[in-house]
Amino acid sequence: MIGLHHYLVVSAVLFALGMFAIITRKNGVAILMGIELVLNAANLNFVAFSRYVWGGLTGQVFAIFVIMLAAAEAAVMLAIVIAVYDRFQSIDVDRVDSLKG
Amino acid sequence: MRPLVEWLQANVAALKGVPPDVLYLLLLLVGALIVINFVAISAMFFIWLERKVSAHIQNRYGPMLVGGWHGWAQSIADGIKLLQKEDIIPAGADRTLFRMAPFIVFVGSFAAFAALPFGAGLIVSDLNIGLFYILAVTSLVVVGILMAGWASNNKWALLGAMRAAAQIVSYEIPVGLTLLTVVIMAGSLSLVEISRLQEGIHPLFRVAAGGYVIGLPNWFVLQSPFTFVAFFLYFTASLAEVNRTPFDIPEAESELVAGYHTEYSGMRFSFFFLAEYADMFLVSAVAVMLFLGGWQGFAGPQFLLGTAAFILKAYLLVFVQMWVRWTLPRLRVDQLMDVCWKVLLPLAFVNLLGTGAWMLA
Amino acid sequence: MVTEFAGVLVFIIVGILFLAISLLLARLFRPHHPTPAKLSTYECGEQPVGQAWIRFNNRFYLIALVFIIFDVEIMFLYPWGAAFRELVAKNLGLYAFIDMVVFIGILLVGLAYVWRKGDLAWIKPQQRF
Amino acid sequence: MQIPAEAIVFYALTAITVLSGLVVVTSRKLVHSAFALVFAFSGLAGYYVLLSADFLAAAQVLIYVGGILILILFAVMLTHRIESLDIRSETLQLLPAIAGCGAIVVLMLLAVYRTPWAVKEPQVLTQTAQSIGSLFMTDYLLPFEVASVHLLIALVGAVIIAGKRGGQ
Repeated sequence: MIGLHHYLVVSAVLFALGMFAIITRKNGVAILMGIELVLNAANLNFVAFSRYVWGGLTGQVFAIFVIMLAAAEAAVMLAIVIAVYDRFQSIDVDRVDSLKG
Repeated sequence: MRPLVEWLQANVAALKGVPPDVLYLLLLLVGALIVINFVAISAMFFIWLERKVSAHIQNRYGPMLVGGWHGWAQSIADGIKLLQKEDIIPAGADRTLFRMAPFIVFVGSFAAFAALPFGAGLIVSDLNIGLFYILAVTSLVVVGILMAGWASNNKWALLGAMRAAAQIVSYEIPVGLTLLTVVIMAGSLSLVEISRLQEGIHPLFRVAAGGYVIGLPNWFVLQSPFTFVAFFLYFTASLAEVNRTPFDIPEAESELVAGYHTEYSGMRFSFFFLAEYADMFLVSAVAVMLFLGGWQGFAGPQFLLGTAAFILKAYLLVFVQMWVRWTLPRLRVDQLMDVCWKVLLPLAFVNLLGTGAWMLA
Repeated sequence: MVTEFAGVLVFIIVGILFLAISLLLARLFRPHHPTPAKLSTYECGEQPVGQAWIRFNNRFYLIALVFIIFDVEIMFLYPWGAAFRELVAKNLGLYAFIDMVVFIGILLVGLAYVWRKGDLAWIKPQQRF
Repeated sequence: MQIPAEAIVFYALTAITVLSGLVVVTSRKLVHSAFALVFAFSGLAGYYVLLSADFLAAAQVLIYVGGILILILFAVMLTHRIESLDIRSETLQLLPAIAGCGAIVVLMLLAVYRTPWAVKEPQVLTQTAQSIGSLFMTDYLLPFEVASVHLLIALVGAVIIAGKRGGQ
């Protein structure tokens, strides 16, 4: 029988994968993909807890708001990536350091 | 499908011992096979019809030879021909993505048929959120198109894919908003429920004479002025969703060769084609379900006549799509985006608010 | 009602199998004689020039950007639309309607802004006459 | 005979999601990462279906696959440099990253298995879309309206940031 634990384990693995991408990747878009994985892991937790612990729809409503935030965040972050690319001809986040004193 | 399982187990002696889950899975499988055959045969019929319609509009005959009567077997012959064609994957292509793209495009449009009722009770997955599901799952097609364009390593394929993606996603917004007007009226996202709400004869446009009531049907397109407008907005936007002229910029053959599937050949190409015609049927079917009464239409046993009514209406809308395609010229790409964002979208919003006000009044 | 999604799963599997089987079937019938010319990228019969992975105009991104904002809006509007009839029956209709007008109104400000800024306009072909 | 359908589907989804997640994280080609996200996001939609969140599952496909992913793909194609087909994806902090993420997983698994969750019998939810819509209009009205302000700000901000180049 599939229970709460199964979903929490999957969510933990996804979270770790996302973190791994955020730490190791140098590319702005790849980092965003890592962030999306982390957000998805969080969403899975919301929905799993909503089903097995809280009951009701609260977790799902929260997940919807998270999806909204993820979409807005992706839009802004990718806009920054594109603007940075136009300016520096690169989307390597480590090379964008001209504000450094 | 669950009620059918119970009915079968209660009434057919041979099936009494079969576990209900197994029977359910078998029924789903049978349903899926029937639908996939229906989709494939419809697509072949539409391809033949498209050639005949275009020919007659342009004052020529079109296919006449294969099969005898008006070349009815032309599509079958074409299918056999495509089966024998060499499958070419260009040397510079990204082979994994190149192979995967037709699967995503086809599955994206075929999976939507699972939630489509073909008649009273004739539905594979009666989802509560049927309409929203169809909107969601068809958006997979865009991913497949971008995948095909990218993997081909061809300028026109990629440019065609980008244009197709930009166009399809843009027109998804007016489509979603116009369909929402019916959702507001019906208070449900289930296609079965929406179709059921359109039963009978219109409460206003009716004449009662000698025990008989004659009048217009109680379809959503006639239930309020806003849904009436929404139907035409939806039809226009859906033409763009399936890349039909006047919105066929992604496949403008004079500019972009063949669009995102330029490099595809043989069977792989035929799946893109199949998915395109399946999509044409799908958008027409959604229009029929939401605006034109679904399977309502003929009096009598709904099981057979309802299905016939539904398929007839959907085919008629597909014919209108062809008619429009071969009558109108193609829009320019800037006009295309203008029509979506500056005409259809504001109108759809006004329409939506109007429907809300109508419901309050 | 979740079991109804079993049909969706079956459809996905059947769709994949249908494609896989017809591709396998076609493999039995079709020839396979690759030549370098045949495998080269199609470019109207000319030698392909440069790479296909060219860069695109930002317009594509701007359209996608506006799209995703309104896509999220549609995600919010559908549950509202489905619940509206019920809310009207509960005498909450006017309240829900005003909420929605505010919601849509705020987003329409965004649309108006993008419109005014000219970012909705695609590259216009040059006027030659 | 009862088919353990839920378990089969769950493990199949887990295989799809985790494997494609691995591809997303490790693939050297950015485009492959992006396309692998299709399967990761769809796998999550599958989980939502199993958790009887049908509306959310469709929303996940609509927004993530049909929206955010398209945006990511457009961004990849817009920032793709011709000379560097494999966009740099060196993994400079590989060992610390593996150690750190491994530690996180271990920690979370410990938390998951040590905590006595107050698990209840799952409720049967019907008409989730309508219920969510009602919740938006009652309990979550403020977040709902703030969401639209948020979206407006994101739209305006992103357009200002990305729209500089114009259409040469």
